[in-house]
Amino acid sequence: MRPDLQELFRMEKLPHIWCPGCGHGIIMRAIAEAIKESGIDMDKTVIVSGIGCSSRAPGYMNFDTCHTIHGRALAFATGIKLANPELNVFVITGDGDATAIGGNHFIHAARRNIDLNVILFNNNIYGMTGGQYSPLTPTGSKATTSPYGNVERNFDIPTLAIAAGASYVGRGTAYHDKLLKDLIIAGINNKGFSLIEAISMCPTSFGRRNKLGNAAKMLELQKTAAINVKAAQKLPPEKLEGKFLIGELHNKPAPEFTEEYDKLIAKLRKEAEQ
Amino acid sequence: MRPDLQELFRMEKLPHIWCPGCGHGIIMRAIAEAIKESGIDMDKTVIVSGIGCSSRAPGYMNFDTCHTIHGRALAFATGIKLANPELNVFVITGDGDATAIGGNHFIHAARRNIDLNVILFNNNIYGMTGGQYSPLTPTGSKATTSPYGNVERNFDIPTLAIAAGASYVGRGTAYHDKLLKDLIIAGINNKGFSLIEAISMCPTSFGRRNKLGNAAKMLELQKTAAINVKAAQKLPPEKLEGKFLIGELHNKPAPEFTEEYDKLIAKLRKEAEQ
Amino acid sequence: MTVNKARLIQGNQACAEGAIAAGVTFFAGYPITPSTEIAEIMSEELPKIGGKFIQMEDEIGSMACILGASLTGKKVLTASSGPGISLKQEAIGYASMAEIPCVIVNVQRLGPSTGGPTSTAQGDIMQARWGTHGDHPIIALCPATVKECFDLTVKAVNFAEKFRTPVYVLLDEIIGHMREKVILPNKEDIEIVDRKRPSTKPGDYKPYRTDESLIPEMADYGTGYKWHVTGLHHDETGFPTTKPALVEKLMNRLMSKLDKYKEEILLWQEESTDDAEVLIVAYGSTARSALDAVEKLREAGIKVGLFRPITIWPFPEEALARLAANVKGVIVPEMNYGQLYLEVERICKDKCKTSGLFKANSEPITPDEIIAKVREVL
Amino acid sequence: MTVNKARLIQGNQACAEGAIAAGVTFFAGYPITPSTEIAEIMSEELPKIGGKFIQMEDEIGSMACILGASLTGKKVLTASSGPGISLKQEAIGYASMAEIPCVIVNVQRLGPSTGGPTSTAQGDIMQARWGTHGDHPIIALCPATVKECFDLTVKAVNFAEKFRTPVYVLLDEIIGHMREKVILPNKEDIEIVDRKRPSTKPGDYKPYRTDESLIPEMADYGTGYKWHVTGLHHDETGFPTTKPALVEKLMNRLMSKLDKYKEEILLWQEESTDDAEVLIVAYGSTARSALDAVEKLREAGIKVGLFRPITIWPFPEEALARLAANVKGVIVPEMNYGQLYLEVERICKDKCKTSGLFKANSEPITPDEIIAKVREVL
Amino acid sequence: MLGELPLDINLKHCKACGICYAICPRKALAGDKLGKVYMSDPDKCTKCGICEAHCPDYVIFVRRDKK
Amino acid sequence: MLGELPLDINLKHCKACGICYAICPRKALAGDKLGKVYMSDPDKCTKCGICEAHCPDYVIFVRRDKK
Amino acid sequence: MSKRWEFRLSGTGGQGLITAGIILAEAAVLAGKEVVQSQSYGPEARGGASKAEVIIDEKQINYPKVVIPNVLLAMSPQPANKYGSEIKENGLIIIDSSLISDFNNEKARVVEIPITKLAKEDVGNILTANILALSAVVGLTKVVDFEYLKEAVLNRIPKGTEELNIKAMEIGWQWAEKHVV
Amino acid sequence: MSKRWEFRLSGTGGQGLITAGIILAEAAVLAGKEVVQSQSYGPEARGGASKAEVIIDEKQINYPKVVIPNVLLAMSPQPANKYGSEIKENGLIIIDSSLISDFNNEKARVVEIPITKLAKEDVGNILTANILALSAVVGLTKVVDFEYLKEAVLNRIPKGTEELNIKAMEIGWQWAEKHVV
Ligand SMILES: Cc1ncc(C[n+]2csc(CCOP(=O)(O)OP(=O)(O)O)c2C)c(N)n1
Ligand SMILES: Cc1ncc(C[n+]2csc(CCOP(=O)(O)OP(=O)(O)O)c2C)c(N)n1
Ligand code: SF4
Ligand code: SF4
Ligand code: SF4
Ligand code: SF4
Ligand code: SF4
Ligand code: SF4
Ligand SMILES: [Mg+2]
Ligand SMILES: [Mg+2]
Repeated sequence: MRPDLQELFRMEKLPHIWCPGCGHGIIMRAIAEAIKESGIDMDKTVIVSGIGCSSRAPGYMNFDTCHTIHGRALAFATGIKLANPELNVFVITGDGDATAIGGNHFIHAARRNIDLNVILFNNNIYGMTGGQYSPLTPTGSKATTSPYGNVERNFDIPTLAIAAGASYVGRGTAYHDKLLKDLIIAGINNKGFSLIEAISMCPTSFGRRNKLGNAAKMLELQKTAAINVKAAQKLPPEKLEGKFLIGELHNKPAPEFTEEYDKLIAKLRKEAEQ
Repeated sequence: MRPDLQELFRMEKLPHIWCPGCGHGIIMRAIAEAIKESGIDMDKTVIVSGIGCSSRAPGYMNFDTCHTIHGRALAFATGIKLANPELNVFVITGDGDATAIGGNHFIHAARRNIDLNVILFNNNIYGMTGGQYSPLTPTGSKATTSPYGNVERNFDIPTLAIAAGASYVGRGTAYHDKLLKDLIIAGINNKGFSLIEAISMCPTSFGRRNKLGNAAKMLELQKTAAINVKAAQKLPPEKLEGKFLIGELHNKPAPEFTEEYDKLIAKLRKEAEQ
Repeated sequence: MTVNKARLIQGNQACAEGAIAAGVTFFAGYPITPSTEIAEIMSEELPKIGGKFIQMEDEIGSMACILGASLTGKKVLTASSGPGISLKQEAIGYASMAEIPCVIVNVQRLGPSTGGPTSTAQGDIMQARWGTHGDHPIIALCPATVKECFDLTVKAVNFAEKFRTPVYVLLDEIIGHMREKVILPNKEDIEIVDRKRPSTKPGDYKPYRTDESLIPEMADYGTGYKWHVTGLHHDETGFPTTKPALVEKLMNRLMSKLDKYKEEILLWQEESTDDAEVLIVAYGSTARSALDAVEKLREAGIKVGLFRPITIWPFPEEALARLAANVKGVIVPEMNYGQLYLEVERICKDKCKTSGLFKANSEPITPDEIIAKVREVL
Repeated sequence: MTVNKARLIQGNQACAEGAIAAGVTFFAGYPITPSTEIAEIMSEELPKIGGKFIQMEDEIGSMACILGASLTGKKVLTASSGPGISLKQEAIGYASMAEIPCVIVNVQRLGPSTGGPTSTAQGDIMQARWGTHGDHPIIALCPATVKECFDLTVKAVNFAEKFRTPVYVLLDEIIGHMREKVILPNKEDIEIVDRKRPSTKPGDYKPYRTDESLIPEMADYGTGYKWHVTGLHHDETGFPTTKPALVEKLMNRLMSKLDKYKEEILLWQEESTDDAEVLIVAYGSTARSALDAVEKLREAGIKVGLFRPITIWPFPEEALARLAANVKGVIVPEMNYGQLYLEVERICKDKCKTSGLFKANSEPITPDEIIAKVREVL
Repeated sequence: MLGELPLDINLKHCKACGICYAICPRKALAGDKLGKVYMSDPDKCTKCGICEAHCPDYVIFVRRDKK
Repeated sequence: MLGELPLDINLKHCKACGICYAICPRKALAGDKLGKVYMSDPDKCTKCGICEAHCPDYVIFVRRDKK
Repeated sequence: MSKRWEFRLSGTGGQGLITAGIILAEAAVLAGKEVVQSQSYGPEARGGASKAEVIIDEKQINYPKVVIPNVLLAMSPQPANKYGSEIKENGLIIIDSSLISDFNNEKARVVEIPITKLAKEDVGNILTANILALSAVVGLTKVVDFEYLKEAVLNRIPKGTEELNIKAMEIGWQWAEKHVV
Repeated sequence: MSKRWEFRLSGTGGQGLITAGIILAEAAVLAGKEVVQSQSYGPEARGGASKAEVIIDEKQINYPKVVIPNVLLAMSPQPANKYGSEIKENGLIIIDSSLISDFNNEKARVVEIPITKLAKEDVGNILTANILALSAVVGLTKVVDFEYLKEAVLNRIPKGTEELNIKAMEIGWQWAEKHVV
């Protein structure tokens, strides 16, 4: 590993438990790079996760880290940030953790526009439990609980986040690691709820069952199916079929929850003094 | 009460427990009218609710009714509808019940586009527990838990429902009772998840504390602040300030969950026969 | 009568097959180790027979979902493990209160909290009884073999339907995940119980009126009975009441309805208890170690017996008390820090010495450990 | 020393004031009758002192939120009632496992399920002990007066901080909603306990290493210690392990750490027990009826005493056993179907007769009912 | 001659909220000293039904059959 | 002359996923019989860093300091 | 043995009886007595009947609920009927005779005061009815000194309404004096 | 007393040892014996070491876990080291000598078979290594007849691979015969 990144990791914990070719490792690295590059104080940075393969990431990262319970990372993070708004709070979560069991905290954290940097590792599956479909598993895909193909529809999570109130939303992939890093940095700089959907891959539980080839093939797929929003704007709709957008999808500053709360405290203080 | 509506009510349970001037009674009546007018089979109609003042409605309505636990009405309703797709399933819920504790089931039922008719009684407050702010309480409003004015931002619930996957979304008010009824009928006719936000009023716990006057005044407010989407399209943005939209906000048919599931069953049956 | 072939199947699979054999056609769940196989099998099998599988957004939704389905007349199942079971507690209480038949399989893993997802344990025994707020009826069954996973899931469904109560099947990870040779019964040989449907016409139907059976008749939603279900205290008509006398009437019935059927509900196994001087009380996979210990100790001439509660809740108190009166001591080996032990102590304390052998570190209690404990106590 | 003025305040208000007096600066909650006043007061008071109040989207989020806040070094509180407490169970188990200080007020209403939102009850006693899956440490305190609501909330915060465990304050609706004359202590007279902060530098810090105190030192997030918290079994460093020996080491410490401080944690009141022939064991508002009964019976020359556990969990077993050895019978009046009674029976069964007086219909147990029961038993 | 009134009023259920007489476009309704509805001016009533639709307690029914 | 290689490879951590040698635009990498990475053609390497960025296990580090 | 006073103040939601109960309890606190106050919640609290209970004693109050009241105040017909029978032998019932007619009770002494009418007409504000009634209750029972009641009232009421409320108290007190036996 | 056979089949994730364990257990079922099979889950199950255990007996099996195996199959170095010491006195250890070198054990008899190499070179498909190994295990122990093993294998494997697997079985069996003492 690049020497200057090593202080961001708990090097002695590596190699991580993830399977060969799991996209999560690539994304975790992008997060570390973004934190490094953003220049925020590492001693004042907290990383929170739920439960899942992705949610194991904080254990490898050299910060105050909290591996909570399934789906509740954002609620823990809300407590941390509100209790001490000085802290930079990151949330690492999976598609299951964030959008299935954790869906409610997701929309509410977005609504409050609380200053959290959420990186959602989307591998379209519950990896940790061996490959059940998630709310982000595409319709028709196979999973251990959709042996005949998934009959449910899937969320588009940026759309949902924007509708719920997130002020910054972007999407990167494990393949587009530089873009991913830049989006995370932009999220850090956004004072408010930032969601970065990071398209990952789970060769073990999603790729194999859906005949998508090995890890390298899945990465290749990200390359070919993704299209940058800016490029997409110039293309006719038919060229976008089967593609998904990456890049900055939404950037609309809005009042941030902990700042608003601090304003209230200041106001009451002032009133009390008078 | 109009004689022809009486069979839709459990007349002996009236008057209901709601406060004088509570908007919920007006909305419940609109639902009854819509059911009546739609001509659906009353014996095959189920009304499910969570907990809250609004969620008491099913107890007054002459159907198979289920007053469940707080926030879970949609999950119960999902079970009812999936287990027996023949049934017409209505969900009556409050802004707290549907969008606070029940927010996750809300977005997931919308995502699945399961054929439920959801009428969300939005009085911008937790009425039942005496007036705490809800996710639909406007920023700045007073509630017993926001004595200095609500510092949180509120959802726009139709936007959220659309983003989550609802195929039909409309908004009416207690004042615009005919529109409300028509929207509910349109929702019934939509094969999929239909959300009708019904703006109600809680003079007891919201109106009084926010100095909005009595029930009649609050109803008047709905009249003046609402603007029909169709009319709004013709108006310049500055004319829309401080207004909210009513009418049909979204109508985009999509595959319905229980139908898709039944197709799977049919396919497996066919395969087994071969 | 045809005899089924011997098969090698997993405990979790036997649960799933038992449920289907008992008539379950609706499953809602959310994956969690070590219970996930049950959901996976249901997702594959149910649509084949026209049944429904749904993976809900979480365990709360799963529990609520099966209750909704049960109201339409379907037999329903969910399965989970510790963290998920904790989340289901509010809805389980609703099922107790509204008397909605349902079966919950808990494949126990080592807690507390996330704990050890693939480690075996018997740490949710007391939670099964007391997890939800307020007093409520509950049944919990505890298989010790793969075959029993099948049989007791069938029984659980039958109990749920007959007594209109939630029923737990409490596996431990060992039982859930191990494969064992089993010969499953023929369809014709499986007793199937259906809930009592209304004997009156819709107009006369009072959904919570009961005769001396104490179990009200239940109409399927959509059949014209138009009844009301609530988790509030309610009278015979199903509508809310706060009148103390009516609340008391409801609660007394709920809290005594299972008593009436004790003989049917309380299941247990006794091995070598006749002349036993020491009694081992064990259940689930631990009972297998205990049985091994009993056999070995008997070979060594030591008079020890096994009492295996199969129904854990309600606990077969009288049966144990009867045996306890004739032994010097009772030993309770459990993969927890002493849960059922409290119940055993309560029952036996005035009759004999009681002691526990507790281990909750992800490893099973071995026969040798039990043997050593027996020798220590003797 | 100034003496505070007598005031008329509600039990719920006393809880809120006690929390603030103990140093709580963070509250997350979700409204539910009959606990809501606590949230309402916190929403008004906390921002005035620079503290934070947040109304979360549900009870699960509320519980998770206070745990997050506690990790930053704040003293934290949440409050709820039955249905909400059931929902919090998974996160409470996490707090036990990760040893995150927090206080949960449960203003008990009549269950099960939605039950009777404004009816009084003591039906969540066993849930407080067993609600979450797996074995775990817990403390539960049970006030009987408005003044005690204040005092015991202070104690609860102190216990949580000192022992790094979730602590319940279990009110019943009567205690929570009634107003009573109280004289609250002065700030200077209130003992305040803070959690042990690290005595080592960040590099040497092992977050779950303990000395003989059994309580690990806890660093505030954001102070450079960079430690890891998990609900999985973990070793001294805080990182996950599945090694049986390490799992056992962790669990043994967790399950015994409160034992070490029994003398400090176990609180109870004895009234007229010296020469008592019958002992009433009662807690919460029921203990007030019991006290009244004792006074009246004593006037009538009947030798009856009261044992009031203030700490319900862990239960003051030895203190009760000592008393039980000298009486003819123990009577347990509770507003439930016999919950703490099971514990009392377990403790006393070999010492004296035990019997219960159970009532859970929304009305309190009256002194006369207790008197009648005593006469029946005598 | 109650039978002749354009509205049927189930006064027992009236909670005196005041909506109907505030909303009646013709001012045909009014509140009594307890705030409960009464027809202050039956002749003005056009049977528009607005009061009926907006009474939260289903107190009012416009007799559409006969005058 | 390992020290001279353009890449630093921590083979102990390599899980043989095959990403790096599939993604290398210059085909400078390859997999051994167990699938673990090795530099099959060090001279082709342009030090673009693509392999480094996409190795999920942080096995590879491009020595940017020296040639 | 010290006397245990049990008061039940009943009426309709909105008549301010909960406030009256709290004020009575606070007056007792000011007077140095032991006191417990409670009230009805639930469906009753919304719209329908409303009830506040106050127990006052010289010594510690154990059982915190009213067993059977010595004093019942009934400010509307429904609670008058509901609670009228629950009264101590020789207890006291005060009814608002402007709203309740035909009230009889055999066990207790019944004092009729046209509370609402007095508040409306003599005080000039119907909202003071609760204070007027409370003053009458205290005047008839002398459970606390008038001064304590006055202080308690002034502590609770909105600023600017002092005069009105004092007037209400005085009228209530005078009516009570008329009936003191 | 009937003999209780305890097998531990160990290797690396992906080598198909869980399947081998299930097949062995199913062969025992076909042979009319009692059998319990279990396997490791958890972090071990992902990528790292993998382990299947089978207990076969003539009579009812109570304790369902391997206490100390009579037979250990080790198909990669890590589990060979990890489990090598846990073996019955005079037990049997079969190691894949194409992947493991320098393996010694004092308590048990060690049989070295170049399993992976044989599968790759002689059978022509490395994926048959587990079946080849299993066949050797059965050949060495004779815990069930070869016919039952064959039937069990054919029941489990994907269609079209019958021939390959039969070949693997035969090679495994032959190697075992060589070592039968
Ligand atoms: C309450 C609860 N329910 C279920 C689980 C089981 N569980 C653990 S991780 C997980 C899904 C993880 O999926 P995702 O968040 O997408 O992460 P991934 O493993 O795919 O990275 C589930 C269902 C749990 N631990 N707790
Ligand atoms: C699990 C749980 N949490 C909290 C409550 C308390 N509670 C009952 S209704 C309600 C809010 C209702 O608000 P809303 O859904 O908007 O309905 P409204 O009363 O305003 O019509 C709350 C918080 C509960 N009953 N159960
Ligand atoms: S199961 Fe999937 S998500 Fe989990 S570590 Fe393996 S590849 Fe990654
Ligand atoms: S509290 Fe509000 S919502 Fe509830 S019944 Fe009264 S007015 Fe309606
Ligand atoms: S029907 Fe129309 S006009 Fe007549 S009273 Fe009602 S609102 Fe007024
Ligand atoms: S709207 Fe209905 S309840 Fe309100 S005053 Fe009119 S009739 Fe009465
Ligand atoms: S640095 Fe670039 S060229 Fe060199 S090996 Fe890596 S990917 Fe290939
Ligand atoms: S990408 Fe990394 S882990 Fe994968 S083969 Fe290359 S070096 Fe090994
Ligand atoms: Mg995932
Ligand atoms: Mg509301």
